[in-house]
Amino acid sequence: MSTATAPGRPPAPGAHLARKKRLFFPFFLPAVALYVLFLLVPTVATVVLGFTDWSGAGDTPEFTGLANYSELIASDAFRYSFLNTLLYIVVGGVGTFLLAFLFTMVLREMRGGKVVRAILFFPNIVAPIALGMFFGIILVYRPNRQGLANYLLESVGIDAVKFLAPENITWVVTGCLIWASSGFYITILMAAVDRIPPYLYEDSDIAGATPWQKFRHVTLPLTWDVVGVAGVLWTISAVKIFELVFVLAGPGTYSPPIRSWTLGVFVFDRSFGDQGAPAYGTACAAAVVMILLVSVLVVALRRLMRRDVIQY
Amino acid sequence: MTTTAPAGKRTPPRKPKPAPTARGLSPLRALGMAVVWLFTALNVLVLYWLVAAAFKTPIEIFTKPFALPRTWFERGQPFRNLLYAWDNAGFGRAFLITVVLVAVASVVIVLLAAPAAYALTRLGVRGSGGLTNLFAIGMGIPFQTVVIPLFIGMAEFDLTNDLFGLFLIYVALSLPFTVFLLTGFFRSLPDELEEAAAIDGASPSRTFFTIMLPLARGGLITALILNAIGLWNETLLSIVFLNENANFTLARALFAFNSAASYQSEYGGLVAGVAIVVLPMLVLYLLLARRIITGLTLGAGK
Amino acid sequence: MASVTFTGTTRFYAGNPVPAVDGLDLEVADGEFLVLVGPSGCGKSTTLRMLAGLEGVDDGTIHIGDRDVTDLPPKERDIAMVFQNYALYPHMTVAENIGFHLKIAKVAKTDREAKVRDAAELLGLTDYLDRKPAKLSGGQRQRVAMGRAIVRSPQVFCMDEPLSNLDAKLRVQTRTQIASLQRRLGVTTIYVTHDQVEAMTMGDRVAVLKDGVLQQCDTPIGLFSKPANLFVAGFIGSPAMNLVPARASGESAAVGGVTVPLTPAQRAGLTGDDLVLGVRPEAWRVSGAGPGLSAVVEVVEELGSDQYLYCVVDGVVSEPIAVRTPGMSPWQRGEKVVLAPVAESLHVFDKGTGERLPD
Amino acid sequence: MRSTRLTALAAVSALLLAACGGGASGGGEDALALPGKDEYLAAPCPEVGTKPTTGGEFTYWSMWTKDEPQGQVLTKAMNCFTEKTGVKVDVQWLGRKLLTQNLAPALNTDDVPDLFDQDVSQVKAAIVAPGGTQTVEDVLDYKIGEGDKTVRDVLPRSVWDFPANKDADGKIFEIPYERIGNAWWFNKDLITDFTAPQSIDELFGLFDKAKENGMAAVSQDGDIDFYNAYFYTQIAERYVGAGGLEKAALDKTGQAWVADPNLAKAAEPVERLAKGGYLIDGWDAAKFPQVQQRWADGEAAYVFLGGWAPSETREYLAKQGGDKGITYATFQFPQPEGATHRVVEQLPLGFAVTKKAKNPEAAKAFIAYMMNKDILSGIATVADNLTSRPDLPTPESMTDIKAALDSDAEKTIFMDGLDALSGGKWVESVFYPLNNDLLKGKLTAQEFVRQLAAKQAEFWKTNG
Repeated sequence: MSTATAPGRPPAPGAHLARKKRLFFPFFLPAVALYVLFLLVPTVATVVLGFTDWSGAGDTPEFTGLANYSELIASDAFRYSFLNTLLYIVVGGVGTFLLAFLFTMVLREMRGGKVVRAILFFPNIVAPIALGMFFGIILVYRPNRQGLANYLLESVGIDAVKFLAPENITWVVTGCLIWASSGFYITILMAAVDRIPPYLYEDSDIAGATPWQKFRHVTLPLTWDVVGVAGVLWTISAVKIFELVFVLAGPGTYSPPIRSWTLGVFVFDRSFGDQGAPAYGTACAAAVVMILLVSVLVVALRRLMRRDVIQY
Repeated sequence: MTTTAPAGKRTPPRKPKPAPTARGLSPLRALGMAVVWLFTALNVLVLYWLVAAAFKTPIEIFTKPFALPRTWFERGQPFRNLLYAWDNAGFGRAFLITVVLVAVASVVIVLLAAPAAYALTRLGVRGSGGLTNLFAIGMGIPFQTVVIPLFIGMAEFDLTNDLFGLFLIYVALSLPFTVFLLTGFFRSLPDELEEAAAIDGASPSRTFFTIMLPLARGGLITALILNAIGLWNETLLSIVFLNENANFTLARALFAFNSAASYQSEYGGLVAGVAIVVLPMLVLYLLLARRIITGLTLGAGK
Repeated sequence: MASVTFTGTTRFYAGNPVPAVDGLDLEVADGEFLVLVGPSGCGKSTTLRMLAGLEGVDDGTIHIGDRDVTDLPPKERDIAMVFQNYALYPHMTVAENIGFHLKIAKVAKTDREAKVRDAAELLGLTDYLDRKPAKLSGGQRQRVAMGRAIVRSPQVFCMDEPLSNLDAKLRVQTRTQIASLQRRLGVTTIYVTHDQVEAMTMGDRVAVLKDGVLQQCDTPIGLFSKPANLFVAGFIGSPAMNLVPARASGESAAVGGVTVPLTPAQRAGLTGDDLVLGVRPEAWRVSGAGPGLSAVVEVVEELGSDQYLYCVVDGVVSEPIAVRTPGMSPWQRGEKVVLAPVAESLHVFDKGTGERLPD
Repeated sequence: MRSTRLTALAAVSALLLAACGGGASGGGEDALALPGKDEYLAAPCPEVGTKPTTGGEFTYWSMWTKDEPQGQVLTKAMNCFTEKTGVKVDVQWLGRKLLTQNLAPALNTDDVPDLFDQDVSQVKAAIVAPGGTQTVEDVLDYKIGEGDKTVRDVLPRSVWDFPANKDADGKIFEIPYERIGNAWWFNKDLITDFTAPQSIDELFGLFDKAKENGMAAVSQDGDIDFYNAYFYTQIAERYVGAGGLEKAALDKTGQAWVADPNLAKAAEPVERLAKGGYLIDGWDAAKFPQVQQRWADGEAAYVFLGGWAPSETREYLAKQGGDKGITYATFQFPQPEGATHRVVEQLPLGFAVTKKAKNPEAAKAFIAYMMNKDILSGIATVADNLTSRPDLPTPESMTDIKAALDSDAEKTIFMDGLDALSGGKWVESVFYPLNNDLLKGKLTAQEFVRQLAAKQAEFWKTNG
């Protein structure tokens, strides 16, 4: 096609690049158009709607300034939602990563490690709603007809636990979250660990490093960047936890008690959830809080995790 | 000095001795091993429970969680729970809808995301980095944030309670992750092939379709699979955007079935419903575990 | 300091019925520099890793001094290892890298710093102590790896091809540095390489391995002048020794019109009539005519100081015969020549067993 | 294969829809079914009184699922309606959350059903308040297919004419087809020497006796907030009368709760219930409906539930695969000491028509048809519940509740309609959390009302 150029010589790079650049818009526009239309514009709309009072159903939004936000601050439901979300992000995150770290120490040199990893990973491809229903059944407390969890506890002589009692539910959900998501983070971290040259571990063996020292001096510093990315991923996904809590903590038909709510449940409840007319304005305000929370956490995390880039 | 060992003198041990380093069990390692095995065993157990319970009566589910299912088999109705869920939760139709919706949406997502990712990484356009970050930010926006304006907006165009509307939303909301994932793949491709194609006189678009796309095949397939999994499990949007049973996706149907089945004490059916949603993913996973795992880690590691 | 003794040491790898190292018997004297050499897959690295404790030992024992270390973890063996890739920790500075083992061993900080400084000085790394490995040249990295080994003052150095990542010039330079450093420190050293030049130039003694079996262990001169078998004969020396099949008849052996006498001992050692004559390139006499193998010069390599001729001898050997002649000799490509071996430099091997026949 | 009862069970809806009246033979489930179910479903369709003049179709979003008894009755009604009028019904079985998950969002669109159903108080909060319905007062004058009888002729005024059933214009928005009352339930086979309690003390006497007999006294699905609320509201209503609780809840200062000492007094029996260990072990870690199932299994003596108790528990027992049944019996909360009001709670479930309905006429005609005795009786015979027509037969287990509902006592909506206040947010943030704590014994009666007062004042400040 580039007949103008002599054989054996590349076309002038400028010309080629310019032709390539002409592809940019046809290639980029469809995706970015959808992205802006369906994600950015609605996000802005949500921010705007957060300043209004609106119950939908033909009603028109009415500007109320910060009223929604002061309502949120005063609302117990919101307070629980916010604190629980924070709890799931922080405690669930710490638990998940501790577990993942513990696993990296062992899985690296374990036979059958790949199979184990695959098994641990599996819950991640199960719909959260199915997980929630499933946990709801296995965590049943019912003397003489216990769910699987209590059945196991009782069969080893431990008293059954009221997992689903409201005062326990946040911790149970945290546990379930850790169970369900640790496989994913184990996999990510293990992939990073696998990239660490084995001779570094051999050298630490010769130095006589304990597993903890190997983790502390080799694994952690060399996977730090991946840990950072994984932390961001965790934050992003933990902020929107919804189905698992909704189905696990409640009867499934109605919203669960507010004590177990997350921001995701709050937004859902206020917009499409429980009794009463929707409060789209309040829901949008809460959604804005979700964005703020995730932004603040991600920025903080990035700052906290900042280190020199490691070059091999 | 010379030693020539007679052949066959040595018989290999059943398994070679581990290095002395691996032998010492530190408390931490012991703990780690215990947790790993416990965790793994638990996962296997739970999976077994799920599959077994899908064939059990409620009494069996709760009183003999480990026993193999019996009652329904004895009564000649081994698939009773699955049939119940299939009929009463409309899983039959939902299954079909989900398969088609997920398949078409995943393909379209990749078809849109691949050129965009290519444009962002390999066309040398100034500002590409910033635009890539713009897409990356989209991954951090929770669905809950956009669902209300989206719903109102879609309603304007009569696209609520409509599978095409849901399809559009699925495609649009999956783009940030997919574009981001694919930029990683395209960035890792060598320049030489593209240059060689240019020297051979291929037009830039032709280079993209005949050289770069096939090269990025691994990434495209990964993106396809990951989107398929994500959309298969998607619940929130389908709750909001689908009202009629006739349109329900599997996860949506399961959500509706959950409350109905509890009112009706239909634990067998409930577990079977969960199984119907989970098992196809299990099969897919067994077939593609490696690809899924490497894909996810690639996506995350970038 | 201490000696190192392998006794019947054997290593298998999972799924492979052939041992990677088979009944190795080897003794390394205190302070000796021993080079393990052989083609890739011969088991030399495995041997070193068994000594370091990075591999299990399936059979036999390893002693360092009087201590049986066969089942000891690496840290209790008092060894240091230099890896092929140096195994420098990318996130640590040079000083941290060198001091890492001391830190793990809980050496007090001031003590540690002093030792690191000494080692850095010894290796000329003082100016680089705060750098990360990525900012160092290949030679500097190599020295950091050395520094990490010597700072521990171990009883034994294990070096696994430590020069293979350097360019040719630096390799020559560094190899003398390592050798002299070792002589200065006097630490027993086991050095693995696949490069026979390194082996010959550095080692007090060289052990040649093939397929997990020790072929010969001797001084460089011993290996060169009295290779124990055909493998060693072909492996040591460059260009390699020419191996010419011959047939014994009576008190001599004949090949292509050349007859060489056999000693009684050689005759006694023969298992059959077939033998192999080993002739180093410099042990040929080349002439235009006369008794010997008639050959055609196929390639002439002129090095200035030396000249190598590669000559085809039809019907006797399949490979061209390498011949070293003084530089600027008049031989031309395509020229017909006659090759005659120098009798006193001949190596005679039994063809059946491949073993060298006693002189 | 098809001869086993379980096949029948699996294919129950199919069988029933196909009207195979004689169908399955003597299995456990059928033994427990109310007599008359098969006959009802197999019966010929009655004539339609008011035929729609337009529309070949209308859309109905149902609060039931297809397989539930009510779903079966409604399916029969729709099939008959189609058979007699040719009007097709596009039905969506959406379940209890259809209002907020489906209907309320859909009201923003033009894609709305013509007809839907749910209890009056939820519909009012979620759909009527933002103006999503049209009045159905005209349906009162539709004929129902029994001669000249109209809807107004067969439904007593009290069933439809009450404040909670009025929209902004004061017109009614729902025609009830089912009435739900509530009561203490017990199994007559297990509690043989029963005498209805006349005081709170006697009620606890019953509980104590149950405990002595080795049963738990009261079963309670603690994860449903509004189930937990029944105890307090039932007792408090007797002190303050219908509408009294709503009035207290609407007090912006919250002081109403402490000003009237009766409101604290009403909490005392709940405190006693909590602290006396009368509630079944595990009630507070419940996953609905497992605790009511434990009552059905005979682990607890009593359960306080709405009129749906028999249909839900009977289905449970059938699905357990066992063949033991329950002889259902009920009694009302006894009048607490010093209480001056006689109050009965009711919850009408009915049909409403959306404002944007495209086929309102057909939908309304169907509502009227539903009131036909041969159709509506299914609510009693198949679904075990009270119909909105007093003249239809009553399931035996419901007779006491019906008597209470038909008595001249004050009537109020369940929980005095508290759950509709401020779109449900009041109960959610003020009442339910404190009431749950009361029922768990974490609060005394006094603390309960004091905290209610404080919390409520705070609530109305931001939700005014």
